[in-house]
Amino acid sequence: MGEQLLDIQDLKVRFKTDDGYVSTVNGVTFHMEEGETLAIVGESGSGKSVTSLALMGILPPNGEVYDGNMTFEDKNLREISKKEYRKLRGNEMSMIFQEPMTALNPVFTIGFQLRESLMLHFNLSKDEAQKKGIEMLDLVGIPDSEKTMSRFPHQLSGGMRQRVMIAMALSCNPKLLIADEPTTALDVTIQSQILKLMRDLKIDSNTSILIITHDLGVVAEVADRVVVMYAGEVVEEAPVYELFENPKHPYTKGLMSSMPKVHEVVDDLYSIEGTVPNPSKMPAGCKFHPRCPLADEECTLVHPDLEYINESHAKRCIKV
Amino acid sequence: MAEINIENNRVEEEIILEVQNLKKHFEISKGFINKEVSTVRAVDGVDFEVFKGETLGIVGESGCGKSTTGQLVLGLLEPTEGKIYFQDNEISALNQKELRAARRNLQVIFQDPYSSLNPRMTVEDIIGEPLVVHKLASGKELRKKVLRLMNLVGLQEHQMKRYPHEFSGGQRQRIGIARALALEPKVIVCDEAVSALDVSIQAQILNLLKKLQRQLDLTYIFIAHGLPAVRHISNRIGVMYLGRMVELADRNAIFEKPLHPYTYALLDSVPIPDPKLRKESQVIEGEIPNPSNPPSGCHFHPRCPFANDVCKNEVPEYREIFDGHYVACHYPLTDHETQVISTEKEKS
Amino acid sequence: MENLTESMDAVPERKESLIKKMVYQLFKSKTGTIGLVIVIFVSLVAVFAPALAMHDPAETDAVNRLLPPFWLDGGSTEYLLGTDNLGRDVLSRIIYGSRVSLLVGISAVLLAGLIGIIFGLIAGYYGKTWDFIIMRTVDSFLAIPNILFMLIILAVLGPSLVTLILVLGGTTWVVYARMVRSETLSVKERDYVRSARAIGAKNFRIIVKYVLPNVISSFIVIATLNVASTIILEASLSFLGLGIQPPDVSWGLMLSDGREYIATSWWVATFPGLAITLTVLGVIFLGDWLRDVLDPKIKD
Amino acid sequence: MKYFAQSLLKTIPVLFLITLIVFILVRVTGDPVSLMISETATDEERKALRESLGYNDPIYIQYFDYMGDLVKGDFGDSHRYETDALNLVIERLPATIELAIASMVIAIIMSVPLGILSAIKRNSFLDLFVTGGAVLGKAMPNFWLGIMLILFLAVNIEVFPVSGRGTFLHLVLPSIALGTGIAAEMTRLIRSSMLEILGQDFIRTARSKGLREAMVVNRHAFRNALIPVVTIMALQTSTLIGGTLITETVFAWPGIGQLLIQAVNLRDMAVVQAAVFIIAIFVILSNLTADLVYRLLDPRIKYD
Amino acid sequence: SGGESESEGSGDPEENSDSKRLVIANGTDIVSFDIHDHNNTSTEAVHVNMFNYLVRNDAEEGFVSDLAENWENIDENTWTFTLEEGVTFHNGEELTAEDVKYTLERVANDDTLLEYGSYQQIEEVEILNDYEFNIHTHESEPALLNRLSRLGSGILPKDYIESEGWDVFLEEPVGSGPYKLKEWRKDDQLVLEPFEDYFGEEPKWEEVVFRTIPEDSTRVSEVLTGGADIAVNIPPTDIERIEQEDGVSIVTSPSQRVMLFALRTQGDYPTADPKVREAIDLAIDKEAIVDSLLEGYGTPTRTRVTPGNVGANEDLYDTQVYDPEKAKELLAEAGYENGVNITLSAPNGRYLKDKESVELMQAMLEEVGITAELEMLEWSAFSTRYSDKDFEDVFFIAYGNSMFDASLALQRLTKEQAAGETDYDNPETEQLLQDAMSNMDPEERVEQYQKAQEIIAEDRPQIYLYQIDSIYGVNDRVDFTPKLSEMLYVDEITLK
Ligand SMILES: Nc1ncnc2c1ncn2[C@@H]1O[C@H](COP(=O)(O)OP(=O)(O)OP(=O)(O)O)[C@@H](O)[C@H]1O
Ligand SMILES: Nc1ncnc2c1ncn2[C@@H]1O[C@H](COP(=O)(O)OP(=O)(O)OP(=O)(O)O)[C@@H](O)[C@H]1O
Ligand SMILES: [Mg+2]
Ligand SMILES: [Mg+2]
Ligand code: NI
Repeated sequence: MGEQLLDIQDLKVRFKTDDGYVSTVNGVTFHMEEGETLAIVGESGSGKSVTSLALMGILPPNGEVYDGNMTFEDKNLREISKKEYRKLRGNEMSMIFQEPMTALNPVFTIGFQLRESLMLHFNLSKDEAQKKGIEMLDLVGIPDSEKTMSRFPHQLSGGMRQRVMIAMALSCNPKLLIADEPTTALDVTIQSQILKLMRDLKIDSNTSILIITHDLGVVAEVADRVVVMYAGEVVEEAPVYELFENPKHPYTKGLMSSMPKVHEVVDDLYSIEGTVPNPSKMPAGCKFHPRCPLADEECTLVHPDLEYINESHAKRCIKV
Repeated sequence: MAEINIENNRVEEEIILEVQNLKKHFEISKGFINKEVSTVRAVDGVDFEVFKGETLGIVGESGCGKSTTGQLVLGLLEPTEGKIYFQDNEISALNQKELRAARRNLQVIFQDPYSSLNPRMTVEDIIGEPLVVHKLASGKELRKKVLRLMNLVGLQEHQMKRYPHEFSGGQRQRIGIARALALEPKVIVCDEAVSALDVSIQAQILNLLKKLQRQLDLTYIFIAHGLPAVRHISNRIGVMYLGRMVELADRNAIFEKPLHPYTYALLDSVPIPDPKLRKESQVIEGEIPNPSNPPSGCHFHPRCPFANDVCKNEVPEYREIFDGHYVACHYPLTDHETQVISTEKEKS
Repeated sequence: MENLTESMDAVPERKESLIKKMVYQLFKSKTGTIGLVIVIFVSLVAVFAPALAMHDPAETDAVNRLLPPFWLDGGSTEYLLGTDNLGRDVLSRIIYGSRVSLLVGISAVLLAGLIGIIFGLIAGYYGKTWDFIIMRTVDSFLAIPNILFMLIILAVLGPSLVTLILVLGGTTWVVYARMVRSETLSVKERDYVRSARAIGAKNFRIIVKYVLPNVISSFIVIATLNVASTIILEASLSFLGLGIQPPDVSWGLMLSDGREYIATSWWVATFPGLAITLTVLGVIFLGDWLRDVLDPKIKD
Repeated sequence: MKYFAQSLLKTIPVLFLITLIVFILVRVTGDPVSLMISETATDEERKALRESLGYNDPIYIQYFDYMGDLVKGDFGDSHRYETDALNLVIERLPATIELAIASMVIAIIMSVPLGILSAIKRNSFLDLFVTGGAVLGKAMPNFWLGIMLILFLAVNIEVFPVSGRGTFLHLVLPSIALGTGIAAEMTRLIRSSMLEILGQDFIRTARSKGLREAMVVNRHAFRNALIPVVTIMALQTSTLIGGTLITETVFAWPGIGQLLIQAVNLRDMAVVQAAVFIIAIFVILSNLTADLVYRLLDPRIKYD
Repeated sequence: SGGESESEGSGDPEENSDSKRLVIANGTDIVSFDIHDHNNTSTEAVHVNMFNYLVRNDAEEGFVSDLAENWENIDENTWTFTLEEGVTFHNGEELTAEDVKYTLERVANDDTLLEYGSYQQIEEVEILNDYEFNIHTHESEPALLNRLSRLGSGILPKDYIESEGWDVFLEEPVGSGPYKLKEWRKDDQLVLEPFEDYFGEEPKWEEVVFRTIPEDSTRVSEVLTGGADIAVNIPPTDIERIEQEDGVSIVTSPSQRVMLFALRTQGDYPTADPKVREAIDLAIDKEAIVDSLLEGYGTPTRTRVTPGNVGANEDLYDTQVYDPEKAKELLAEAGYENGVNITLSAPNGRYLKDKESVELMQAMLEEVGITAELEMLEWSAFSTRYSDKDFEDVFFIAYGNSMFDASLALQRLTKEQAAGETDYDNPETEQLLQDAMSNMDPEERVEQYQKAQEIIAEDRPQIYLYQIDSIYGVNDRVDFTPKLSEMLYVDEITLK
């Protein structure tokens, strides 16, 4: 793997709500290298999307990063100007979203939306952008790319739209591609098409990919390294083989064993009891302790730090 | 490949529900003057039977007609053609009143725990509603029964007066299950009952469903697109493609020896949560065609690696190839071919 | 893994009832509080008008005509907000006017709502021919501006309080019918309605227990706002001479009568105008707040 | 275009119902004979006049007669002007349409920027100010606003003419008076529509491309936000035309509104019927147009 | 206001002071050009500039010639007239006795015309030659000249109408007056231009515009800004505003309009008791109403025949009976010690301050123990009830008098016409009225009418309240003296 591309240290994000500030990301730390695929897994609401939005600098108006550092290449993302940030977005780093149905603007053609960022970041003329757009569509395997340029999003199927999103995200050769649950809304056969596409792209263009998902299958399929999040924190980080072989954190373990396996039948699945805590009522101490089989008194008092058990494997638990 | 747990999957074969040549076509009229009607063949000739006490899983990609089949079975939709027998009564022949009575035995749990509960009713009212509608209980009696149901699915007494929005997704799904159980039905259709839940909660609900089945001798029709979950809970599995049942067999047979190329592709597409088994899988090309304009012959032929002209022109017959293993394919995968593909997978 | 009951410990502590939620939301929303305070204030004024008013609203005083409010030259504390062209006390008339204005606004909306909800539910739930007949009727009513409707009907029946309410209600129901129908169409497709059918509930029960309660909140919001519109509409009818007739008094009537004095004795029309504005403001704020309270998606 | 034809077809029962509603309304209104005849006329003379006007027939016969004429495009004669009622109405139509369109334009000019601003500056002082202004605009009956506008802008500072129809300047005050209420409604609508759209995924996509915020708002959000606004705007046509009844009186604007009020007052039924019918057609047409615009704005809806 | 070419509207009232364009703001548009089929004073006020009467009734000078050079009453039922020669219509045709015959016989015979009632007395117009004719009446008709000098007395062009038809005439009216129609945009403005071949004095204005501005305050604003030279019907409230503005002023004149109550004198209405009727009269302080609501622009009266009319009883004018104490006593005498309820019907929005007046009077009645339940009716509803004679105890109405003669004013109290309305039946009054109706001796006739008025003032089938003044806002650049008849002879309006 290559140079360090991204470094996130102790990122904290909060939202201003009617009840005051609610902190939903509470110290997320990870880094990425060039050409690497990093997966973030975790349950719904654990702060995966918010982390990625914070990284892109497009948090909703009521959200703000209030602590921590984000360094992209050599730029401190918390200090650069809005304009500089805008130049990064869609250019150096770009993003695709979970819902291909809603992530495209329904009133503009695919072509318009594809051309937009090309014309913006590369100062291309409309014709040049059009050409480049068609190229991109070919690249992501859309048949009839020329015609597709003049279609509207609703005229395409979900898988097609997701390809368009990918084409759009890749059109400016970004160094970092963030994919927030890119396949969750898709059928399995289509999902495997898209995952294959992403794998191929990585090989072809050496783009770093940050993939966010809650499906461990997807993680196993594409990731080099994995970050596991729970309740706004990173609870474990490890290379993919190591994580699946030797999960440390009880949550990771629970997650692994509560997934029904295709090729294995058990009578009862393991299940993590309870539910994810509400961000405005986080438990004290270790946030996982109410659901943790190993938890004892200490866990309710001490909030564990993320500690490295070897150079690439970290966990946030005092019991293992 | 992991061990296969071959246990007694086949249950005592008493047919509780039978579906014959079931069809449901939705007419979408477009014009007003020139009535131009396009027909969505949501369910297009499906046959299967359900045995008492088993779980029949139905899988297939979005829009293939799984939910429609479920609703037809429940009598919530009128079939366009075909017959449904529940304990030897033909459901579609029942009048409104009889149908309402028959529903005591047929219940449903929906996918979306958010939209399947009336936001304006308390948990107590929701769970008690079936009993009230059928005048089975009232007053204290009702309360007691509701409480029992709540305990059965793991809800607590103090939650009785709450509204659905005050619960998490998993808890809501439990409420839905309790409501379905209230009438002590024989058959429950679970339409994507766990698809919307978080990974860790999904396991809780699957376990609960299994437990209840054992306790109450229930029969499930379990509709889902998540294959692992289906395998976990089903005894037999049917695979649907574009309104038709393409394969139906014992779950192990489906997973170990799929006969239909689509079933194979479907299984092959499921990402395996084990990086060591990372595969250079054979991605099947193409998207699911539009059900209002399905391909001729075998619906799967445009995406099928083995298709030829016969597939293009002739609709394959749905037949029983082995004992209890049905398939609709002109060229079902022989052991040899399955072998070929499997070895490829093993190699990678 | 049989310890299902224990696994439910993480039940979020939530508000117990709608009332608590209302109060809670109320204190969260400043405008909601303002709105509620205004509406309650105006309602109290209306209810206790006889006790609050210093004068009989119809009592004329030829000597003290067009007296300005007390803080201006020539004003008198006897008539705090001045007097009108017949020497009647503006404040007392505003106080009494609140009764008619609110009565007309609220009853007309209730009437229209009742008709609209019934027809909207029928059209939306049963569809087909019902839908066609009802919706074409709605379209026809919508194509005729309602003030025109009222103009014609009131010209015939003569404008009394009751006819005014009947006419306002009888012509504005279409708005609710339309809204209720479209809401019904979407609610009808929800899974909870399907499951109600699955448990064998009859149509009537489904409409009353499942569809109606889920449609009613949008209705309440729109209805609240329409109370405001109705108060204003009554003023417009007064302008056309078809509003409330003396000796009854409403804000609309005062505003319309007072328009002749805008240039010379501004207070005659300005204060009832302010009363309308204030009430409308309160009602709109209240409506926005109700929208939040009644929306089950907005949690506390 | 089939869709359009279909909508047009749907309006046939609507128009039919409208004639029925208006007919019933107008006929229950009592007969205009006493207003048409000299005060000293005898009972026999009245009877004869009634007879000759056909008011003695059963009501359904009257309706059939009326429909029969109507199909031929004959709404009957105005008894006030003693000329064809439909012509009278059509003569006035341009004035009213002019006023209605100008008011709509004013409403749009006022509401679009304000609505957008208060949405993107949500909960700011500006937002509060705009919302307050919108409430005020809604709370002001338009006759009142009209009179105030005349007092301040025509009498006190003499910028605009007081009343009447003629030059462009004549149009300004009445259309402000009429447009403000609509603008208030629309401002709130655009605000909430914008707020909803700004929370959509594709806005996030647009931002993630590095577009300037102005571009995100004006290009990506506004176009989508307009879609619901257009429909509501069309529904407002009816309110707008209703408003002309009053505005035209205040500003001595010679449109259908004034004609109608007089026709109602004089029980000039033929004119009332013709005017209501024409207004209804106008409202229906504008709704159809809105539908068309809606379809243009929203490619998701197919034409066929 | 007006057409595209003008630049007015934004100017001060003093500007464009010597323009030969006169703009008059009316409250209502003219009804029609069918001069016989309207009974609307403000319509006639416009018509008088386009059509000529045979004679004009000038309040001061009596009857003066217009089209008729001279006239004579030759016997009880016959009048002879001589026309001016060389009078032409706007279309160039000459006006002759044929036209007079056509015009008068039309309105005298067609009972569907609104003015039929006032002309039906004419039996025939007998043409002697082009310029001479006789008018025969059915019975002796002392007020014939009054009839011929009022609403609907204009002379129409026979040939034009007969060849073109009424439809064309209504669109393109032709008269013989000093001004002809240039343009009529309904409910907007009616523009007249001078008729060069006018037989009388040359028209003074290059253009005369009658604008229709229904809303009072708008009309006031127009005259304040110079958008109109003359605005009619100024609400009394605005008088001060206009007076204070430089360049505009208020001009007033008494009018023919008298506000009154009509009461049921028979049946089981409380008002059938003369004491109750008197109490009502005594309870109302007309002076106060005039002073407050009308800012003094009105005159209390006890008769409908006000000065300027033939047969006026000036003793009953500018006076009132007001005595609430006595009213109470009368009520007690009538057996209503604890008060009495009556229904008072009134039109709303028809007359100057009608609603306010009634509200005020209701309050006054309440003072003496008469509870009046108000029934305010929109005009057409009111007028339907009125012509159906369908009111309860009392209704409120204003009567004008276009004939300037007591006969029209008192006609409604003859037994025949009062039936069903006031049911007034006093044989003495009846006799006086019937006699006067056909009495060709002017002096005796006047005496009869005056006597009748005295009796009526005591009997109170109608309680006269006050006569209201016409109030005009006038730009100082013009000289305008309003007429009792409210006619707007534009050539009598001059530039200063
Ligand atoms: N605009 C917002 N205002 C307030 N809270 C927010 C906002 N956006 C997100 N949150 C909260 O932040 C938390 C984390 O949300 P996030 O979307 O990052 O979860 P996620 O891990 O992406 O879940 P999912 O798998 O469902 O996408 C959630 O509790 C959510 O409610
Ligand atoms: N009421 C309806 N009217 C018209 N078409 C319908 C209707 N209901 C379903 N369909 C169509 O029928 C087909 C089958 O739908 P169905 O909901 O049964 O699919 P499904 O297999 O349950 O898909 P999913 O996994 O997305 O739930 C789809 O193409 C759908 O669009
Ligand atoms: Mg997310
Ligand atoms: Mg489904
Ligand atoms: Ni002008």
